[in-house]
Amino acid sequence: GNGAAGGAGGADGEKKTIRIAYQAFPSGDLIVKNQGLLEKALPDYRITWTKFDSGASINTAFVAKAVDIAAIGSSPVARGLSAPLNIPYKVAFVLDVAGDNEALVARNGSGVTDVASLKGKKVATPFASTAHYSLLAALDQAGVKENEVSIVDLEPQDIQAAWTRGDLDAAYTWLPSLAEIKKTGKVLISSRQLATAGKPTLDLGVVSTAFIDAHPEAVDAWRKVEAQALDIIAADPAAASKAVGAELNLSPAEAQEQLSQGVFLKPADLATDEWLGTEGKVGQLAVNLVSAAEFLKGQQKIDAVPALADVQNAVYVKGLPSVLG
Amino acid sequence: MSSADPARAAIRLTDVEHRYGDVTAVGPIDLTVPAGEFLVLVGASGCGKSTLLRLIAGFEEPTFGSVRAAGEPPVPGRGAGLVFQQPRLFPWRSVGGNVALALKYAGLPATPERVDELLERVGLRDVARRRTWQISGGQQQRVAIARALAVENPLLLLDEPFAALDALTRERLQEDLRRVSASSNRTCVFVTHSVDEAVFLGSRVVVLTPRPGRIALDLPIGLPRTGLAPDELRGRPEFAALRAEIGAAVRDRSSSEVSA
Amino acid sequence: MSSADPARAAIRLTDVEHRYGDVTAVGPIDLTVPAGEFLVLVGASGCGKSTLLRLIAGFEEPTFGSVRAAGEPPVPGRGAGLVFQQPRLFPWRSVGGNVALALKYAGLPATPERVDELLERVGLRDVARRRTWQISGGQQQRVAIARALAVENPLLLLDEPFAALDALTRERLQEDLRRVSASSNRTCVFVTHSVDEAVFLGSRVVVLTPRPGRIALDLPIGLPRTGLAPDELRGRPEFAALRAEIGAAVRDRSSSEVSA
Amino acid sequence: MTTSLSAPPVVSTEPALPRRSPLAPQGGRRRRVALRLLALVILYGLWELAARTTRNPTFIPSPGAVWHQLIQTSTVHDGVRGYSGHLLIEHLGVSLRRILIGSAIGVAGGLVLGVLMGVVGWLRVVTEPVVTFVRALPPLAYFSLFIIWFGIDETPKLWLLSIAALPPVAVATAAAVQGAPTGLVEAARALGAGRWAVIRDVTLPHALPEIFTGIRLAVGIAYSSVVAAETINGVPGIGGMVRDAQRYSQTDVVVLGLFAIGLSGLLIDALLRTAENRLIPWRGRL
Amino acid sequence: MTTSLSAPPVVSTEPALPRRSPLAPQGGRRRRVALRLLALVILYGLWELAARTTRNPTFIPSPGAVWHQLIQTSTVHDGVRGYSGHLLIEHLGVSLRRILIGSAIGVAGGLVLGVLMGVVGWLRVVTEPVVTFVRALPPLAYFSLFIIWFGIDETPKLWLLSIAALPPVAVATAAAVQGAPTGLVEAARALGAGRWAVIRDVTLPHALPEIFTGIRLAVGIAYSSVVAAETINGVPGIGGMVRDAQRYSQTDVVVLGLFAIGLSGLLIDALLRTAENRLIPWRGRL
Ligand SMILES: Nc1ncnc2c1ncn2[C@@H]1O[C@H](COP(=O)(O)OP(=O)(O)OP(=O)(O)O)[C@@H](O)[C@H]1O
Ligand SMILES: Nc1ncnc2c1ncn2[C@@H]1O[C@H](COP(=O)(O)OP(=O)(O)OP(=O)(O)O)[C@@H](O)[C@H]1O
Ligand SMILES: [Mg+2]
Ligand SMILES: [Mg+2]
Repeated sequence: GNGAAGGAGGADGEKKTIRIAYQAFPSGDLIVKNQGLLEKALPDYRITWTKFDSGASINTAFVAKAVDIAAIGSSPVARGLSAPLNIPYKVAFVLDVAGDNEALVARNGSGVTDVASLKGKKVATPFASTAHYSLLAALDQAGVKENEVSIVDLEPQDIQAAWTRGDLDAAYTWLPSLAEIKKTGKVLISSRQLATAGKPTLDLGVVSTAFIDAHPEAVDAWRKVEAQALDIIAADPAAASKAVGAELNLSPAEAQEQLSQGVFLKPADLATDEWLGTEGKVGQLAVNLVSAAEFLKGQQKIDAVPALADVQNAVYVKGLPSVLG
Repeated sequence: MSSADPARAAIRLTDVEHRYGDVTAVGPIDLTVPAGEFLVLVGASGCGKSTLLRLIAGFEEPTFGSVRAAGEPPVPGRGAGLVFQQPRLFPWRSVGGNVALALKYAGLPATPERVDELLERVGLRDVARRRTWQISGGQQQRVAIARALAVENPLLLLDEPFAALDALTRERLQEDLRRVSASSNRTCVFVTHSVDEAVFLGSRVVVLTPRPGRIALDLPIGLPRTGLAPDELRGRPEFAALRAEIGAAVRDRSSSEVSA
Repeated sequence: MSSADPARAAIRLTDVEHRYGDVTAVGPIDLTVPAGEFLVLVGASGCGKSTLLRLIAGFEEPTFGSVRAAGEPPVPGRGAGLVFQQPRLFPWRSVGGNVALALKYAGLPATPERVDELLERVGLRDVARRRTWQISGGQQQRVAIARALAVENPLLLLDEPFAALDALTRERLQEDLRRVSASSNRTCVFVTHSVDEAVFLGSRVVVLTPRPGRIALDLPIGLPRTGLAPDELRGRPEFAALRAEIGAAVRDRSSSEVSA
Repeated sequence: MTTSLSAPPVVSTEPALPRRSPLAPQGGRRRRVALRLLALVILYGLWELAARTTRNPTFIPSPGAVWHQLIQTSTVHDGVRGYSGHLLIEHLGVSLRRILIGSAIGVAGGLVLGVLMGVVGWLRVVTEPVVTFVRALPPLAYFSLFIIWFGIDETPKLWLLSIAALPPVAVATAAAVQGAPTGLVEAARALGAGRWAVIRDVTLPHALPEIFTGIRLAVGIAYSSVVAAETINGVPGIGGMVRDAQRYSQTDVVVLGLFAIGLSGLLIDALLRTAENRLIPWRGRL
Repeated sequence: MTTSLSAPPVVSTEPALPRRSPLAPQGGRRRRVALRLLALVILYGLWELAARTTRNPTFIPSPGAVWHQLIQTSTVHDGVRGYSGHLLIEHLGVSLRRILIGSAIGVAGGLVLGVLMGVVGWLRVVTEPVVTFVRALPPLAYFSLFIIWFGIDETPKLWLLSIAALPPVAVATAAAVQGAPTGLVEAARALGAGRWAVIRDVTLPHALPEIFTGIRLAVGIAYSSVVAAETINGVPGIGGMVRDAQRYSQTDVVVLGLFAIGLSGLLIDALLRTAENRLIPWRGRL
């Protein structure tokens, strides 16, 4: 195939290339793209941005050796690191942590008041997404068995449609459909709460191992601009929402609203033990990914849970924390 | 124009001309066929005989002039049966099924007996269950005739129906047709290239000029319609004379070898 | 069996019988046609004339017996031209295009002049650019003849080619065909229902019995092939005698009105 | 002068020559089966080879892995029933039901629409652009509307499949009806057939081969739309199963699902072809 | 006895009767345009009504909103170029290119395959089940395989569209080729045509109407597959645009995209129909 022919990072082309996969969720990644931060930082590189609409397809693209760096949810990363995929990539950045922008909402009039009362009700979520993971975690937390609820696979926009008709009792989804259904529903639990309870869902930046080996300096530059984007979100919300809005075809105000509901770490936090950790000690993120893999194994979606050591090996902490500053 | 006509003619063509694009096929022609007449049309290949039949049957509108059948503008399938020059059998129906369909359209019961009877009449036995391509060319043409005979219309138009038949079969069918027309007072218009057939069958023979077909000769046949055996009829001296006259008219093309 | 044959016959049928399913259409028949002969086949509708031509052309395999054309099992399109009973024109080509196609298959230059010449020969002028459904039935048949004449095969098979033609056109084409066969030493097999035509054209006439077609009469025609004008020929007393003999054989069906 | 009037039919001593028609399929049933088996074996060999050389089960799962998944998804093991709580056969059954109902509605609708479009002038003028417009629309784009209108259960799936199946039949029927042979239409009218009798007895029989082509295409398209239809609440359902497996990169299950879909599609098509051959003995005889 | 040999052609005083053929489309160009305009106005009215009664722009956006989006996506405003950085016309252009290339490949392949399947007996025995199998497979299910094999750029999209476009042409062609009229095939062979000459001069011309139906269906299917093909790396592209808009419930953009797809599909189909009418003057004359 022609896509894979470029090899990892086009190591010996006359102009080195970086192929970045991004997704349409509000994050610093979009600011990096919109403001051309990486292009400025690496003028010698040809950088291509490709939009994907699911972690699964990004995993496929990695398998096809068609991308080098990607923005991807923690759930697909756990899959990618497990057998049978065993994708050779490493987690090098935490783009955001799901907060109030992903939540479980019960429809007014459904009689559902808390997670436990979902028994026998119809709950929708996009399967194989972070929201799916969070929903099952929330049910588990409340002591509800998975087969006691009827879980329906729907894309976010379809959740909104079915919701309006009254076909659903509850749904675990994200913005913007979350905002719509919240108008006629009650939030039972959000990903922010689950994160504090030890079941965080994250959007990660991953880099293929081959690319790390070939262009470590480019990875450093990329991490730097991503950190810079996090700073912009924190320090200059207006600029951040303008950039994100332009990428998502939203007005700055809408973008601002969406950004405000996510959790964006400070660059310095990334290198703490709670997340990536440091060169000496890989952080809790690895444990979190293993637990996500265990969950998938329970769902019979992967063959085996990877060893913690292997997952720690797949967290790229070289140069942390200094490289972010 | 024809409602005031006392003797409502079976067919009345007034100044009829028909063109296909810039090809004038027939006309101008004036022709009145009283009810009960057996009109035979003779003329060179391509002179417009089929076109004339199609005009009378209502399948074509005349470019100029007017065509009336029983005083009305003709409508296909109403009041006139037509045997086309090609058999035009429906391949998705068996031979018998083709005849049955005609009976159905005529509102008659389409029983196998009735179908067999009609097929028998055109000399076809035991072919009712064959497919249409499993019979010979002449047999196909006879099925088409049987189909048209199924419907008992006051007007019967036949376009070279016996062209693919051997002498014996042909004579049998000629006699049958002669009997039918004489007994049921139907009007027939019959196209043929055989002058012998024209004289034998017709109560009137019209010879057309080459394209554009106009009337070159309009000849009443004075021979008795009933009573005589076919061979007797053919033996009559008038028969030979009429044959000669018509034959000469058909052969005389010098008159109008002009193209329209 | 035929390679040892000294006088390689143009056509040799040995004990040929042909069945369609359980319908025996022809046979058994033994027939040898020497090169250069003009054989006319006559017989009742449905007696198997077309089947016989198809066997000779190689479109059918005999159920029993063997068919040889120029000593070989016949292969369609090789060595034999065939005019089918139906015109079978290609509607996606103009009239001229149909003739041009035949020239192309024969490996001849398909120039408009050559096409027009062939059409002219069958009495069709100015129709080369028409579509095949824009000409009359008789004209279609003549295009099919022109198409077959384009290819100069040693063997020419014609299935009722003049059935839809008026007397004058028919006579012209008859004369043309007679001239062609006499001058080029082609072998012709010609099917017709007209006894007059059979005697005029044939150097030999074979009358078939009704189905299954067997040889009822095999008559050499002793009339001179060249030198005489058509009318003179028709005026000869032998002509009338031959006509009568063949006519009688065609009409005599009592012999084998059994079904196979 | 009769040459061989009473000669008995003698069986030719020469071997019967094979028919030389270049268009006739050669060989009999045995030969056909043998050819297909051979092709199957070759395909299997290629697959095995490809699986072994790539050595990446997400790229090309080995036949063994797919076979293993067939066993897994068809049995209750470790207390888990098949895949996503349903056996393979259940997934397939549910989807087949949807496909059959959807195609049936689509084919019926397409037939009616096609005949009307082919026959009624003003209707064609209006409906044809609408049909062309609609058949260009991607189901994935308008599927959300169906949810709004029909909910998330069977109805929107059946609608999607029907709408996918309708155009081939409608377009093929309309085209075939417009191409009805003038000669035979006139023949029927000359016999006194009315407008609808002509349609019933000439136009439709003549269009039958093309209609069958349309139907076969329609069923195929309904099949290939089953994953799209089952993006919504699609479990149980073979499309839902494939989708799920895809998202977890379980390529062996995906391939298994593809086989289940393809093979059942093959079966239905074979039935349709048999019906076609029965109903259209006159093919090629017009 | 000649009745009216030299009478000049007289124009009938009666008004020319309309042709009574029930199958002829009535009325001329003006009438057709008027009918279509009427239908358009009615459809527009229905839409406006539906939009006003539901009052939910995410379900049914008003015509005004869609019009507004047309302006927005076709211009550079606030420094943003169209939608997702590309003007509507660019999205459409990119997709049209894909559709046209994909359909062209699919149609060409389908033609070759169809003719071979219709003509070569043993090839049909082997290929037909394969084609039937493949056309039952849902593109959404095997698209990820394409990504793995062909990467994420144009190639997998073109493959998807080609494979979607191939079956209608292949199936229609094979069916039509098998139905070639025996009489005309024999006529060609009697004139000395070889096997391929028969195919070129009889089989294919005869199959042309059905092939055209197949092509029209193929292009329609390629169109309706554009969203599926553009799920990955689909921007610029009208399918990618629609999908993006869908995720953010920008229903007005979705509807705009649907219009762009449907209308350009209508245009291409009109071109195909014109070509068809030109190339097949003998329709109905067999
Ligand atoms: N659709 C058409 N377009 C142009 N010319 C046509 C069309 N149909 C027929 N013609 C021409 O009109 C003339 C009359 O045709 P018609 O079929 O009526 O002849 P005909 O007398 O029946 O001939 P035949 O005895 O050969 O059947 C012919 O010269 C023919 O070429
Ligand atoms: N495919 C078939 N299946 C069964 N019977 C057939 C088939 N084709 C022809 N026949 C029968 O075989 C006999 C011979 O047919 P053939 O066409 O050779 O007759 P023919 O002598 O040419 O007749 P015509 O003068 O009417 O053209 C006929 O009785 C016909 O019904
Ligand atoms: Mg005629
Ligand atoms: Mg015959």
